[in-house]
Amino acid sequence: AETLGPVTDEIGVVKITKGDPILIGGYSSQSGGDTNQGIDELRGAELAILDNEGTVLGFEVQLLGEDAQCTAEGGQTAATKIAGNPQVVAVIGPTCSSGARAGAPILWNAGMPSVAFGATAPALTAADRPDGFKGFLRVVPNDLLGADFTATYAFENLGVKTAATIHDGSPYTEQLVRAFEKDFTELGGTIVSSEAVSPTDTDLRPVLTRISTKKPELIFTPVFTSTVGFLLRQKTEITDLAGTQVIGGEGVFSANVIEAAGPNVVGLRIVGPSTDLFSDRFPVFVEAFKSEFGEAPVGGFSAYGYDSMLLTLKAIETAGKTDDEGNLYIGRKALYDAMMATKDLPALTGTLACDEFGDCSAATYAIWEFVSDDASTFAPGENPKRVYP
Amino acid sequence: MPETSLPPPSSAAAPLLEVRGLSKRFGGVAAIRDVDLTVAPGSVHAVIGPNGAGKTSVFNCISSFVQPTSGTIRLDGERIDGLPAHVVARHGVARTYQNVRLFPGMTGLENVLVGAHRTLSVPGWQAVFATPRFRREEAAAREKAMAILEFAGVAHHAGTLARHLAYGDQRRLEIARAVVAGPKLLLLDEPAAGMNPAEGAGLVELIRRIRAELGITVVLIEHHMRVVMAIADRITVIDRGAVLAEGTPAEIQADDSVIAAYLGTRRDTPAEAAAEDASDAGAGAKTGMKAVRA
Amino acid sequence: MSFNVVTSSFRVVRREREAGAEALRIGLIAGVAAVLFCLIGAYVALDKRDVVEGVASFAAVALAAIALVAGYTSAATANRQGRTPRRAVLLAGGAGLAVGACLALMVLATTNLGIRTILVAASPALVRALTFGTTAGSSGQIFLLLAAGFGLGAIGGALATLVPERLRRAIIRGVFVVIFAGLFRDVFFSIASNLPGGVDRMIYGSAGIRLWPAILLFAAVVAWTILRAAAGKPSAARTGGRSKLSIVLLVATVLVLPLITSDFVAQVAMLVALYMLMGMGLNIELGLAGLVDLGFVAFFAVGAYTVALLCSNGPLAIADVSFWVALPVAIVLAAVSGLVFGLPVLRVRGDYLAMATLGLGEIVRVLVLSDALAPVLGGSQGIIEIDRPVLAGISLNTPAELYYLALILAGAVAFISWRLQHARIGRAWLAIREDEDVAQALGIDPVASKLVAYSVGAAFAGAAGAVFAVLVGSVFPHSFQLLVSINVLAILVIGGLGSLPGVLVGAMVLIGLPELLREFGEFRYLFYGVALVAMMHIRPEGLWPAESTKREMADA
Amino acid sequence: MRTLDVRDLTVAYGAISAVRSASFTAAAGKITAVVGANGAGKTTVLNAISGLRDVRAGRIDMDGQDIGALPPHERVRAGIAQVPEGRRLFGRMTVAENLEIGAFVRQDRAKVRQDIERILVLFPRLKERYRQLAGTLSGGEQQMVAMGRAMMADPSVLLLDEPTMGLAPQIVDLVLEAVQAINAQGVTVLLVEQNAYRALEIADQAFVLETGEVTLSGSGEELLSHPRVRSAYLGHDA
Amino acid sequence: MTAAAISAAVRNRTADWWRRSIWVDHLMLAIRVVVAVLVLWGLAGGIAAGTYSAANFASFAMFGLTIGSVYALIALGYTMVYGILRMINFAHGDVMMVGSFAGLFAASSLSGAGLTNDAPLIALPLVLAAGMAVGAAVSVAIERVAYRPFLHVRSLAPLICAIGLSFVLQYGARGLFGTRNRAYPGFGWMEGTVQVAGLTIPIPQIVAFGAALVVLAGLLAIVRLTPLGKAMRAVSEDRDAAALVGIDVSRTIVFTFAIGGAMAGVAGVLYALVFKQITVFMGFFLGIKGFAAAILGGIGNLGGAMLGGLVLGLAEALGPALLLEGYGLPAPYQLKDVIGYGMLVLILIFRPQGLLGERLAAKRA
Ligand SMILES: Nc1ncnc2c1ncn2[C@@H]1O[C@H](COP(=O)(O)OP(=O)(O)OP(=O)(O)O)[C@@H](O)[C@H]1O
Ligand SMILES: Nc1ncnc2c1ncn2[C@@H]1O[C@H](COP(=O)(O)OP(=O)(O)OP(=O)(O)O)[C@@H](O)[C@H]1O
Ligand SMILES: CC(C)C[C@H](N)C(=O)O
Ligand SMILES: [Mg+2]
Ligand SMILES: [Mg+2]
Repeated sequence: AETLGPVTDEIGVVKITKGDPILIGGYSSQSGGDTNQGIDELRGAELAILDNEGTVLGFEVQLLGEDAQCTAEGGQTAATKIAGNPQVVAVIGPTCSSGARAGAPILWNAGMPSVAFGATAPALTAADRPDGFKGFLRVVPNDLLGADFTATYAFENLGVKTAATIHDGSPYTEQLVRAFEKDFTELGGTIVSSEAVSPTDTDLRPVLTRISTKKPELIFTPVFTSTVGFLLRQKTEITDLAGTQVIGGEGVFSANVIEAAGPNVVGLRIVGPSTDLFSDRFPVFVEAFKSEFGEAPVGGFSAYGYDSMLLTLKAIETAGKTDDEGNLYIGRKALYDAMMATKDLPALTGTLACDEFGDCSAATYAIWEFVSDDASTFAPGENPKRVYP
Repeated sequence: MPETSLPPPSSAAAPLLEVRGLSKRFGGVAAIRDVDLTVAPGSVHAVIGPNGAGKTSVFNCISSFVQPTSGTIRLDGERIDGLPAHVVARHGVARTYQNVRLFPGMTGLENVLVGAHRTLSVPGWQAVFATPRFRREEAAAREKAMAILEFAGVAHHAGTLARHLAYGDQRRLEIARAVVAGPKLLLLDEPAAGMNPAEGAGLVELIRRIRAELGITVVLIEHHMRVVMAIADRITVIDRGAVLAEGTPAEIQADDSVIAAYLGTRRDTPAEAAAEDASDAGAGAKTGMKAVRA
Repeated sequence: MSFNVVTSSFRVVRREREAGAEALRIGLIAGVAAVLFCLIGAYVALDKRDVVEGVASFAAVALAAIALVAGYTSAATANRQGRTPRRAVLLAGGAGLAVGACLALMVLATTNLGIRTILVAASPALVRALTFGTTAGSSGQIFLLLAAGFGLGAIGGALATLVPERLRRAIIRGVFVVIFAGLFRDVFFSIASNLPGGVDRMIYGSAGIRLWPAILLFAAVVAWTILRAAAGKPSAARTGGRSKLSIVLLVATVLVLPLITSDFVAQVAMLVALYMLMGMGLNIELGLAGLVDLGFVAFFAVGAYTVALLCSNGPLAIADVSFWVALPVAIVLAAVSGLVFGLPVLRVRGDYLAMATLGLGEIVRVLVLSDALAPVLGGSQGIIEIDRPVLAGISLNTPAELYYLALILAGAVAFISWRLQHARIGRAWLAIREDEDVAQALGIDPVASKLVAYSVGAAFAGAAGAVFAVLVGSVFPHSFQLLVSINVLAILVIGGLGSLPGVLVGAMVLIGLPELLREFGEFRYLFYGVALVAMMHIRPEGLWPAESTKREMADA
Repeated sequence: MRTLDVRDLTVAYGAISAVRSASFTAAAGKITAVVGANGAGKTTVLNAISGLRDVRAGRIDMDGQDIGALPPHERVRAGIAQVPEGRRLFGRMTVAENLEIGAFVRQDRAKVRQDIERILVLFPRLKERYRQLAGTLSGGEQQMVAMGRAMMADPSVLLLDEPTMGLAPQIVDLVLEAVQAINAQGVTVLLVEQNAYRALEIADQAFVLETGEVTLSGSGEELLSHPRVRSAYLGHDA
Repeated sequence: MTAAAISAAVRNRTADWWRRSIWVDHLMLAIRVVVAVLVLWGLAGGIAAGTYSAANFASFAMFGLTIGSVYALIALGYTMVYGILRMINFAHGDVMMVGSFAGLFAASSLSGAGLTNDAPLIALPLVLAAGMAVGAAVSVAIERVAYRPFLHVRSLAPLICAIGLSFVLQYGARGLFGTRNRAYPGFGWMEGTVQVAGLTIPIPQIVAFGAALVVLAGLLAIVRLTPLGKAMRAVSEDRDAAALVGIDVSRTIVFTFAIGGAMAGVAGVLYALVFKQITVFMGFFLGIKGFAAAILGGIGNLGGAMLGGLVLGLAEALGPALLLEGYGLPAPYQLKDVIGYGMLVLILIFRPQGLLGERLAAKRA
């Protein structure tokens, strides 16, 4: 245990001299294939800081964003770099589960909890996770939940009995698709075709043709904006798929998918977080995002970026102690505990509450359906419309 | 340098190189047609003929640079036609090229060491551990290479990149590279091109020594009749892809068809040159000579 | 991109314009560069990071540098054309003014024209950042931009003409050292934190070097440079940076750096060492044998996956052996895969080979990723829970420990390549590279020699992959992108093709730098690209060229 | 008619100077021969004149105009053509195309056709090979094309670097006669030729280059009979 | 000839082959056999599985030709530049991306004026012109920065510079234009489809295919018929010799880059016309495919680039259906690059100079 100023803490204490900023690390994919996602997330986080007037407890907040790409070694290197700065109190990120797998333990070894905004792999918060992941929290929902919800919706509400899936070779989409397949089959449905593409593919018609020979009633594909765009545009060329519905993932919960898919976006359903709060605050968030960064978020993950930062700032508010000279002391364990104790925190994606394994997401799902191909109408609740529940 | 002096070439001995019915077509062009060529061991054999007659093509076939359309080639009685070029080389055929082809980015010494490649045998792993055997072999190879460079008169360029050599030096280096591995048969394609008469004479000397001291049989293509007449034991004349004549230098010089097709009425033959020398004698001290830097 | 690059023996020289026109040209080019710098969003992003704490951000330094360099170059041209120093400085100011004008135009366009629909970074934040405390878009701001441009240009010009040569060198070096110290804050900070008494916090703030230490550092460097020059010692730069001292320093740095700095630096050093390993492998293929290989990453993948399958605790493990057993297996398997790949493609030459190997590399990546092979290789989920190597009962866990492992391997590999290079096989490789037909006519079996090059190169890459797997503790197909092959190629060329120390230097620069610049996230590859171009312009033959290259370049 | 005046020409390859302060004049409408051993720097001199080599010092004047700063292609437009060492043909173009491209800077189409005819008459062998790729020609045939290509530029100064290399004896005569004929039309010729007899015979003036320096100069006849030339370059033991 | 004579001749042949062949030849033979067996097995299996109808295969072929014409257009630009410099321009794909964005901005303003929808025959050429102009300008800038300074240097520096510029263009464009996917506006009736032999073919695909042919013809005309073309061929073979016949080498190279860049611009716009959405990162991968197509056809050969593009496109579209179906692999389309590149490698093994490339004529001895 370490004692500094008024604070004693098991793991350690960070002292922030008056006038210095509070440093929060961030790691996300800012280069390589998942660039959009990573940039969106960190930008979302920046907005959370701005919404807090740039400060917490009267101290300026500074986000040190590092590039973790979407690879294990990228996450490892970025995490090592952040961990090397003892002034960092907490970390948000990363985008990808592979990066989290390598990075989170490194951060936690340095006493830094991390709040992921993109890494959704179930293993990261599984009951039997290794000790290094104790400091890992996430505001993005665990894939297990989303898959189960979607399968149930498809089978029971839409009443489809046959489905095809497409993933794009990323660990995330593949895992999600597999979970969906399992749940859907367990419910009594049949997976007639389970396909994969690559995120750089532009011509999906051959795959769609293959799927069309199996005549599924539904295609479930949690892939990202470009691929969904191509898929929807080219699906119209495959006559046998005319009646097949498409359900996408929250990776395309954005205005951009409307632009990418053009007129064919109408009727696209996606599974995403559900909350009534969402519809109020989200458009405001998108507007702020646009005016700050010149473009709307590309995908659906920017809101998680916002929420990860929000959760962190709230916890700092709880755990931070000042001394007479106005210096700030943050106990690392105290901060971690404060984070894990998050309950009923109204956030962009819903009401956050952390369970004992670090899953903090609102984790209530909904199915949204796009109803207009005008990108400027993007507003959760209107376009896309919430169709279930 | 091994000091083997060979018995004079005898036509009775089994031929070293025996080319029978060699033909090569490039699309519509018949570059060589039914060429026979027999080279006795230890001899210097010249191949002459007009431009485009097919001389270089014959060399190309022998060294497997191109595959003949038909015909057989035997070295020491063994068929070598159609074998991959490196296998032919391992049988003991080395050559130079009409448009000099050195390894331009390597030094003179390195070029020659590559030439010695097939005589070295220590495996690569020994090089890693620099075993005594490796070191011995390497040192010997270097020594040999230096000796050959000296022999060819380009020792002072051992450290120069081949690309940076003057044309004549490139030719000599190419010869050095070809002989260092001690081939049975050396094919020289216009070795005297780009050399002045004095340098040509030096080349003649070099080729004589190659035969005498290294015991290598030489076949050469050449347009400089002085060089040819000075060293060839036998000459084959090729015209339009076919053998026009074959014989000793004297026979060839007297052959009317050869004169008509190739030699013309020229003055570069030794007889003419001798006459020239005579007329020049005493003309050396003409007036008006300006010695800029004597 | 066949190795035997076509060249001309003559140079294409640009005819220099009259000094005034040249100044305008330089000013406009610099202005466009400055505007682009702002409009790609780099200004706002770099404005958050200080070089000198609270005084100058990176963004400001970069913009100022653009104006300064424009002034400097214009003045140098004027100088060469025999203009008076006064005129030269004036022209330099003009060039700077042009830079300022370009920025002013951009500010006006941003505030009045709504160019943001196309150019997303033309934001109010950008204009705000460029204000120096004036109102955004006001005439005051415009005037300030122009004045600052002129002033900086003139200062650059003065530096080029009025300041004596020695002092100029000293000043330039001083500025560079300060920027360097600010840029690599993390490295130096971690070194400083080994010192007692909180020296680290005294020198560095949270984002950059503090003002007084910066001034002291600058003064010290200037004084040192001048004194050294006065003592008549040639600077390291002029002797090519390869004096005995610099080699000793380099070696010492390589050996102790990870110990005295942070885990992060060790981690970066570790990656550098890995890329060195790969670089030396590719050096055998490309640098010596002239085989362009854009699928090199495949061998890296083979090494990594072998170790993963042999040392993992996960469900896909086929054995659970120690790293020391798996390493040689990985190396051998990589070499064998080199053979297998090499066999069919080696009759293919030059660019065709480049494409064929690129194709093979992609094939391997796609296969590893594929659902079809997922039951064996894990597909996109990769293979996880790979054990760290255990040496004498101690598990090598920290980046520093693994770094030494990689370094020892790299050393061994360097030694092997060096020995091979100077043996029969090495010469055969060079000969094939230079002229395959002739090499063959000298008795070299080209296919066999190339195969040896291929499999030795592959073995080295396999070793790198093996270490990579235990370093990260998991392997995913996404780590084996084409980009890795391209990176290794760039390392070779930037370091100096065919040169072993070149591989070291190239890896340090091309892997080390971008890793250290990780915080610039989205701009990292942009800077990386600029650095590639800049380095090739400064040293086309590479940073530490091979002897033979130096010989060739001597006459160019 | 053009005079080529070279003053204090120094050309260096890195640290080594291949040509050192060489001065000579190729008089207008005359044949000037350059004689020298392998490596003396003959090719280097020609390349410096045609612009293929950067010079370290010295002037190259054509009719009093300094052409030393012009890029090579502009020197061609100024009237200089070269038969380069090693022929340097465009191997993947046909003989016809090689000859045509020799006239790249010329506009007079009709005259160009005539010149091609002339060359084909001079080298009948090329007529047979007219549509063959130059890269597949025999060495001697290539040399003929190289000569023809340079002639196609209709130059006023012709630089010949061993134009008879690899040619059969009768063709050598032909080529040298052609050189004389071209010269007779007022073309200034600078001839590097290892066949020193023949070169000096047809040359009006000549000079000797030894390790990069001009050591002797005079008329062709004078050099032909100079003892040093005879022993070092003509192979006489005089 | 009698049967006996024939069999004797065959025996002779075989004996001679045995005499001359070395281990490499044996190995190549083995590879050929293995490949043939694998392909036949796959084909047989695929046909037996009967997943697809003939109409399906016809559609696959059409898909292949469409993406193939995009590859071909990119490959044409690659080949132009390669032809003259013997060096790959790694940034070519990104020039295409930039050209595509230029076209997008032009199209957006035209569509604001209603032109794209009402008069596509006017609008499309204008959009193409914008793409070509910007592509050419960027390409010339690349030449200036990455190639010109190294014309006389024996080094791979230009290659590395081009790689560097590829990053600069990608991430620079990302900074300038943002990361999001951009949709191209529609071009009126050009968005429709036509019925050909029972197939429904979208018009843009026909436009792209036709444009590729037109571009090929134009380039061939330039190279074969103009003095510039002659100069380009000369420069590509020997810069010194080209200069010696009076060709301005660097100007010729600049023109080549300009043309190549314009081709990239065309490719970028037509790509967008067919696939409707573009991003700043699309250039790199399409560029690689274009490079592959150029190599496949025989680099430096314009017709080869075209053929290579189409063959690659067809292989990707048809390959998984034809070859992999028979093996019953999961998600065969994930492996389409394995087919594409695999075919490329195989073709190169058996034709090391590409489909239409000249055998790099062994230099004359
Ligand atoms: N690849 C080829 N394609 C077409 N014709 C060719 C090819 N190679 C050689 N030839 C032709 O074959 C003939 C013989 O050429 P070869 O090089 O053997 O002549 P040579 O006797 O060596 O002549 P020189 O004395 O001029 O060197 C020439 O006419 C040449 O044009
Ligand atoms: N690129 C180069 N780099 C370095 N040295 C060179 C280069 N080119 C030529 N040299 C050297 O310059 C000298 C003169 O060469 P040059 O080619 O001019 O000779 P030359 O008189 O033409 O000889 P030859 O009759 O053999 O053609 C030689 O010593 C040669 O080694
Ligand atoms: C942004 C996504 C690709 C990341 C994904 N959710 C993962 O867990 O890896
Ligand atoms: Mg010949
Ligand atoms: Mg010469």
